[in-house]
Amino acid sequence: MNQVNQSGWKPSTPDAVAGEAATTTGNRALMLEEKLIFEIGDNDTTGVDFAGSAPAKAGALANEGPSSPTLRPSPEYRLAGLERTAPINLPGLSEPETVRHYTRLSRQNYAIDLGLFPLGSCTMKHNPRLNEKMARLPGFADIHPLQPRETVQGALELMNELAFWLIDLTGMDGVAMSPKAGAHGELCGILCIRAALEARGDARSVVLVPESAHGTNPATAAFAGYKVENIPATKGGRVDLAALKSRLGPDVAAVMITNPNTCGLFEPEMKAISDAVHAAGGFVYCDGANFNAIVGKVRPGDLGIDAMHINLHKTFSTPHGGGGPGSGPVVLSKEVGQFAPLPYTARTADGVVHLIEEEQAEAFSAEHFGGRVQSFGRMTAFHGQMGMFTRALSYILSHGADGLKQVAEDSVLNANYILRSLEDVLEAPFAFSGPCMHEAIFSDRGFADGFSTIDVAKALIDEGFHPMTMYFPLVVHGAMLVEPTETESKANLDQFIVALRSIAEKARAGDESLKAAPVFAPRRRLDETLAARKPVLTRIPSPTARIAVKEP
Amino acid sequence: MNQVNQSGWKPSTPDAVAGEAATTTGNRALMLEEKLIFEIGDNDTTGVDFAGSAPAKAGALANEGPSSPTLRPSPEYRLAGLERTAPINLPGLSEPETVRHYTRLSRQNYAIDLGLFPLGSCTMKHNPRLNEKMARLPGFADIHPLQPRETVQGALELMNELAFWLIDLTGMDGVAMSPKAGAHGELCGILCIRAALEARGDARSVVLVPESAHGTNPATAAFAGYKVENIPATKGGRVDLAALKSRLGPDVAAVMITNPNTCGLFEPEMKAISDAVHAAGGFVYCDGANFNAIVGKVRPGDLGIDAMHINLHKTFSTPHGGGGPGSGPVVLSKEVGQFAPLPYTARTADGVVHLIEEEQAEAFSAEHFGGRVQSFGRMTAFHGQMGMFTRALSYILSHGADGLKQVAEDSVLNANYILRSLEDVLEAPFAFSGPCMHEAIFSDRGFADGFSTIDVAKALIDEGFHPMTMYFPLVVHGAMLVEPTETESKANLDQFIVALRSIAEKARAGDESLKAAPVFAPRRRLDETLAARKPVLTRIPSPTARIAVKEP
Amino acid sequence: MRYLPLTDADRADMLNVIGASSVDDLFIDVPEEARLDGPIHGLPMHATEMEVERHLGALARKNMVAGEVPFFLGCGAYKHHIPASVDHLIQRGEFLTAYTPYQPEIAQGTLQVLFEFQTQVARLYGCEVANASMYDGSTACWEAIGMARRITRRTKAILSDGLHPHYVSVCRTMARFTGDTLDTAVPMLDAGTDAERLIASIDKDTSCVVVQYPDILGRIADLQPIADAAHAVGALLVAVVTEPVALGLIKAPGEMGADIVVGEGQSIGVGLQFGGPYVGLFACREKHVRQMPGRLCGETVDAEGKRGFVLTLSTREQHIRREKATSNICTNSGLCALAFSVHMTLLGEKGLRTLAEINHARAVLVAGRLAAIPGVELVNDAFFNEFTVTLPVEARPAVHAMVEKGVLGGVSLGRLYPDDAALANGLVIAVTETVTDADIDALEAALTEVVR
Amino acid sequence: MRYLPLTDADRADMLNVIGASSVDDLFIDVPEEARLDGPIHGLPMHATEMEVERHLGALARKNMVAGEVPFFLGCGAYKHHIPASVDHLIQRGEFLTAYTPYQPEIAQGTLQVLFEFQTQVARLYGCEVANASMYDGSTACWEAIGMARRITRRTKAILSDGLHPHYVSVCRTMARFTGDTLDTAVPMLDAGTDAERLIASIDKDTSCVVVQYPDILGRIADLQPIADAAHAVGALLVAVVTEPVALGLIKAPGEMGADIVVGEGQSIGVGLQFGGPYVGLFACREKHVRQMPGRLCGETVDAEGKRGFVLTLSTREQHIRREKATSNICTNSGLCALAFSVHMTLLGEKGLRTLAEINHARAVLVAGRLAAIPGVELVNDAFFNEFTVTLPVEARPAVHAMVEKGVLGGVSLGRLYPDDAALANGLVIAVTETVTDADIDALEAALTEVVR
Ligand SMILES: Cc1ncc(COP(=O)(O)O)c(C=O)c1O
Ligand SMILES: Cc1ncc(COP(=O)(O)O)c(C=O)c1O
Repeated sequence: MNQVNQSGWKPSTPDAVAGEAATTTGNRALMLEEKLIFEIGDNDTTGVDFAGSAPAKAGALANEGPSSPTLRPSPEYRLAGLERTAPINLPGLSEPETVRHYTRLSRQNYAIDLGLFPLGSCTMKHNPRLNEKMARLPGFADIHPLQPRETVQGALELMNELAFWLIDLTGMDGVAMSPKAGAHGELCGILCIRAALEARGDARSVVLVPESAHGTNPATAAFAGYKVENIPATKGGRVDLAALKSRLGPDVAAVMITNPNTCGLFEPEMKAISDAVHAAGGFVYCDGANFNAIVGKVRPGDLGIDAMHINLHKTFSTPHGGGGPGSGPVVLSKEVGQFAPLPYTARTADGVVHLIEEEQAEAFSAEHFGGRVQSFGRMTAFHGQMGMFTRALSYILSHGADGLKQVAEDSVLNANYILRSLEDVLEAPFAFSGPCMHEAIFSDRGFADGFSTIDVAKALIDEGFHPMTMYFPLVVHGAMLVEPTETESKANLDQFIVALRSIAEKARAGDESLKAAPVFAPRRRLDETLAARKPVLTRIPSPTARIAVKEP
Repeated sequence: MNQVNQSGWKPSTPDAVAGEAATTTGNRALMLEEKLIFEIGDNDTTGVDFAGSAPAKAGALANEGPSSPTLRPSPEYRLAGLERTAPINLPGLSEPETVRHYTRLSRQNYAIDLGLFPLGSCTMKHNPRLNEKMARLPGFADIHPLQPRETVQGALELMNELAFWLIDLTGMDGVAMSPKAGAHGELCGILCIRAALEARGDARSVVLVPESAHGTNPATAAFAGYKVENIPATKGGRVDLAALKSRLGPDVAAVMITNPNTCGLFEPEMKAISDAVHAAGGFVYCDGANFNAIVGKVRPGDLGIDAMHINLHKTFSTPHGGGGPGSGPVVLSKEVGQFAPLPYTARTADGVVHLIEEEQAEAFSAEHFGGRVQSFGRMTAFHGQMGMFTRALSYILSHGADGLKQVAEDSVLNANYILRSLEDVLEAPFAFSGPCMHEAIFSDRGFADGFSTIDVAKALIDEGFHPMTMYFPLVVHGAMLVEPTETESKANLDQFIVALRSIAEKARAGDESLKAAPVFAPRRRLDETLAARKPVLTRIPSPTARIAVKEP
Repeated sequence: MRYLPLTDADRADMLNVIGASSVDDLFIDVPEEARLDGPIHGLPMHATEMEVERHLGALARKNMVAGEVPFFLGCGAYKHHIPASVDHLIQRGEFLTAYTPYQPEIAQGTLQVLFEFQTQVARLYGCEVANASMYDGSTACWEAIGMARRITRRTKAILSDGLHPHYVSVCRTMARFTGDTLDTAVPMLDAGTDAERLIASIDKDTSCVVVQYPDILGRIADLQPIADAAHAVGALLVAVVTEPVALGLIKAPGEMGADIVVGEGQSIGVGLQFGGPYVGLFACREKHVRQMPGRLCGETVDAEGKRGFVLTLSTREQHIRREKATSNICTNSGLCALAFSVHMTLLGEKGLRTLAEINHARAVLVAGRLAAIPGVELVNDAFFNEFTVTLPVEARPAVHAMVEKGVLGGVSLGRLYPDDAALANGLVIAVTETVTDADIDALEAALTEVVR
Repeated sequence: MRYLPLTDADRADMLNVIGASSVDDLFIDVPEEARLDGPIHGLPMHATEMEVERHLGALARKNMVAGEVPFFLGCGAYKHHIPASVDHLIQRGEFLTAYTPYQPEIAQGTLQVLFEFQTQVARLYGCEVANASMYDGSTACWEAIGMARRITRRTKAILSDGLHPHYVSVCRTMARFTGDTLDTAVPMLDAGTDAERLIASIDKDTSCVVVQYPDILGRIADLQPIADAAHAVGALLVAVVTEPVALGLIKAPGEMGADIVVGEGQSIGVGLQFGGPYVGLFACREKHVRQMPGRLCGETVDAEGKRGFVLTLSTREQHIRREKATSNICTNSGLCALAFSVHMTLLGEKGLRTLAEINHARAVLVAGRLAAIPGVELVNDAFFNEFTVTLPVEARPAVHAMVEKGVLGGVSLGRLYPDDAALANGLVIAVTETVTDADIDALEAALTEVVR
């Protein structure tokens, strides 16, 4: 996560790096340039063969697929005259070129597999390869969401089992499995709350959100039709309970709290907050993006929370994949859970957990919620992110009761180690108030004039590290949010600390070399202003460059 | 393939590349340094969990593995007092560190997946990922070589099928499947020949090998107990038939010919050579490493060859894997085939192909060879490189009758395109005598004083290409053997030609910048002399550096 | 534990640096009474790879695998052959374990892929611009309605009866809270689409008309008349495509006047996966781009003037605009977008067209074979690779009966519309290039028997 | 064809540049009469991925998969669990599709791995140096005998009767041509090894004694007495290890005086694969390194003084020394060596020791269970994870009978020594960490029944 360039940095062409002999290809040994597919492919090339596209066969393989092309009707047949005639302009590449194109491109990326990726709030931890293997078992990867239930019992069992552990780990009543990511889970939770309020005829209009909240919180509340108001924070970086209490009232539908919060701090008064909100007739939504810091240490259900999403791609390490997919199951209290979307999973009085779809909804609602079906409907076409469920369950079972707790402890230990190792060179606004949770926050105060967080971030790139989250949360000036995660060794942390310390010292001293960073990356700093001013979002078929570019 | 540094280049510490800000980590953004496992791991760390190593379980997974540790006897039990007591000093890493260690190391490699890899004689072509997938089917990957035959019928069928096509494509009588690589195949072929000679009581002592031959040819002949003598070449880069004929005699057991030869030329008089050798009572071994140039265009069996190995890792594209594994089945004439090692596959009179192991050998020998079992024995413990057979068959079936022939044609076309596009700037010693086959050969004649092939090679590295084969074959001065293969696009060839042309011009002009190359690679030129003078082949447990190194 | 690198000695050293006596000191903000002691209750201790594999393997084996039986299911998720190189490439650690490309200097790989993906989607859909992906087709569909509301400042959306009922359900969920009005209907087992009803319903309050193409019954019809009618009153046409392979053979919605085209990309590169993760595609006119939800990648230059790519127009997004964002979406479907893009690059126009032709030809063949079964009637006149038949019996039990014979023989309309008895005998059958002649024989035999 | 990037237009352009009128002009050196016309005879035309998958998939399904049944085979190839990350890492294109690291500046990845591999092998074997791999254990065994000949300039090798009969066969093949004399024997079903025979046979013509440890029957015995006897007359001790996991629990041959230690590395990281590719391990004393076969990677510095690695001492090798090389080996087992090294790094000393302990404990357990079956007797006193039992019936048919019950119950000595009736009732059983309690029950039940 990241904010737009707030430092006002503008690109300028620096002196060509001396000593760098230019190459004719633009390549620099293993740092390889790669053109667009539109520049190397064409409409007549394909990297896929089709049966029948070969000349008549001299012999044929056994177990053959589609029969010969003579069975093909003329293309007009049964197409209502809608045949596509004009070229689509989708360039193809042979398989060798395709493999090379994407392999070369991949090498222009940083990734967890390469090194420390301390992006605060994002939880970039090791993605076990066992989980990838499990998700690819044909019994999970190659089943259709509309197959008859009797043919997918194993898949439903898997969802049930994951749901069981999510409920167990959070101490809640049930879980809506279908949300596709954290933000979708937020929406799910807020809609459950809204439905619960509406069911009691209580039309409230405001959702309170701390200033430090992730952007998805206010966006979600607005998406669900609520007005958003800010809750102020204390000097110590926590929700100001007194201020919150004074704002509560009959118009407040819900309060959205992130806990641990986006400053990496646990909200010690969470239970008091919940009690106050409940007393005022509202509900408490918890943004569970940082659940990884407390899994096995405390159960949100014990703190009075009504709804909380869990980013399986954070706490349970399903890979981020360069932007997704994620998965955002929402654990719910019984009160709001009865309105949850289907499929929904809940634990009945006998302790058994059930996966409820449309067909079981009636019976289940009658028994468990003592009423008719009140689900507010579907949030997505099918069951949710099955591929992520498999990975998350594999992760949970692999870690187990001892390992998951250790995850929380080690992630917190690593963050505090970084906090205490750097607070003398980087201002740590909340360090005075005690330990942090899984991430350490610093500000750019104390840097020389004209130097800001972005300069530190870009210099880290040259050192072989991914930068921390920049300029978020908004409550800290030039925030640098560092989340090392539990899958980093002490040696990695130590190397990171040395590098960051040296950069911080340069930023304090106003060392101009920081402004040029990164110098070793595939690209120097990019002009984001130009990109936004004259957006070029697709390649136009005949390349009439709208901005002057030097072809790589 | 490569020769030792023949240019006499010595390392010297050049001026630090100006403008390169040093980083504290030694990393250069995505070009990451990586320590040895002995520097980052320790004896007490492991990245593998074991059942029973966890504290007593609160619950347990279904389908569990080994039972609890209490079943373990004391370690002395049934070990004859041989317990290992002293530390082994095998450092372990956690899984996250392991994945990162090898991922980072991998990025210091060039590979086909990254770009053109024109290593002559080595045939670095695209490795289809389908073949990887097929080799990993549990039915092939997870079966034991000593399983009862009734449980591995599919595996035996696969070997049979591959053998069928190898026989078909070469026009030979049978094929020994077990050799593990090309050189092992050579040995197999020469042993068959020797056994055939011995069987007729004809003890011959000499094997003739062209000067241009690959090093494995003379090494194999010597390994099999023969004296090696050179055959001279003509100006046109072919075997000198007259000279060969004059050397033939009762002491010559075999002639080893590479065809297409290592200068990338077809031996047009192959049949005449075979006839002459046979007339003199000897046998013809063909080094089939370059079969990829002629597959589907001509059958070695039609040229009088008695034995030829096929490098499945060249012609049939099983991946080279940084040095292996390969696979070197040997196709054989009936005359020498009867002595082949087991398992052996041959086509009987009715056209059916049979895989023969020890148990079928007797019946088969009687029927097919009209005699008793004459196999000279095993060449390896089991059936050969099953994993490579699967890939090679997948490759052959994918290409089919039309595709395989196109492979030969395109590989020859690509090589000739390079030959003709560069012969004006690089001396091409045999270009006058007509087209080449799948590889183009150049020499370093015409370079400025003190410049040689190695300088061109190292400059290509900076351009993002792998160098060609250097200083091989020995018959060409400063040989540069360029094999583009058929899986390169014209655009790639064109870019390579531009880069190589510009480097060649610099070499002719004596441009000193070539001597510094590569400057962008993970390492500058390495000191091979030092490595050989004071070999450090393993990490000594307590690192007492024997040569001064700057730790990365 | 294999995934945790810290040793006990490390932990002690680090606590020492921090100045804490135990790790519990770091959790002092967690109220004493809520803190959990000891290992997590209920969960087993950490498990070996083998144990996890055995456990999950046993669950996986309980499912009937699409690739192992005659398989004819569609309705929003399709079984196509995915080349082996696709999975190889998306497993490259540099793609798999990267984050959203917020640091463009070391994320050009992901960014260039997104730029190429956006272009591929835009061209496939016949639109000017596309975004970097949504969660899936159903959520993209709702986002399109929201976008139309923002553009037109109207709140009535007219949904075709051919729109996937699960998509309708997602829209209904949201509309209930946003105040949008949805005009919906249930399809009839007719060859014709509901274009006339749609056109008749359009009025000056209409923000958009939403039409699926091919629709839930596999029907295809020209969208231009609907587009014209919508445009005449300033409303937009939203087209929804659940089977992108179709657009290799039939006209793109963008070519027929659609203003926003959204859909499911699963068919290309992604695989069935019991419904997710999939990848939502979203394209529109350039003039509307600032109302678009989701991430956008754009071209720019670096400080040396070299071409490069960045995420752009982020002032539409939650992390900048917060409650004023066009959507709350953050994490999207990056890796599935990559898979889509790799597969599409392998196909290219030529491959896509051939693939689409084969799909259509196979479907026509199967439709003919099934329609010849006594009592079975073909509903569609025109279709791509999916069509509807009516059976002389209820389709839902028929599908179960076919399962008994080892055939996954289609999706019953009873499953999709449990409350609409008029549709109970309808069966939707999808036929792709993965269907063999033997599969067709098996389906024909099974269906013949169960309708007898 | 999906793997061939040239288009017809490219081909025409290129022929033009070359000055040839057709591609056949480039094949003029191939004699007219031998040239083939048209597509290759017999072979089908090119096939789609789906077709190839179906064809090979059908063959694969005809095999009984080790991981799917109770499995107890060993004798030179062992089923161990391989962590998922191993296969992920060896599939990195930069490892998989690289060549032998002849250009060290852009092959440091492979080179550093080889350096680490050599060190791991040397330490595991208790030796000073190791090479960068051989084809497999059996060929490494022969190469060790050849190396001993070169060092001692003697030609008589004494092979223990406990050496794998297939390894003996490979040595016999080569010895027939090189003039080496092999003193061999067939094992007896005794708890003791043939150490005494070996020591008695050593004389001043002896180049080496070759002993397998654990041996083909799973027996283990101290090698020091044999080493001492060999060294006394200037002969070498060659030790062969087919199950490297054993060395996590029992002494390394190098610790007991072995001069050359070779073996099979398959157990660690490689998998069964019906016998190949595997990876030969080869280690020895530093003073003999110049007589070693195969590639060696060594440490050096680059022009800037940074540490780096190169292939070194190549003057031993065929590409430099040609007929005077120590071996003809060129391509070796690089990727398998990588797999071995990755798996070994994951294990580390702690993991290897634990793994070995579990293997041994399981084997002891199974040995006890089987020995309790009436008529079944345990041959071994001591063993690691593999032992021999004698049955009251011939073992070969017993193994087939167990297959009928779905159990792969061991390797019969009748299979390995078809000509030696005295061994016919012997059955060798390997037990690894992959064997479950249910597997053991199944084996016990099956064996009980077939010997009844
Ligand atoms: C605190 C917080 N809340 C919510 C989200 C949104 O989650 P997602 O990206 O899965 O939609 C994030 C993720 O970036 C986050 O860090
Ligand atoms: C001409 C030639 N012959 C033989 C060989 C040896 O083959 P292999 O490396 O498979 O043992 C090679 C491979 O380098 C070669 O190029």
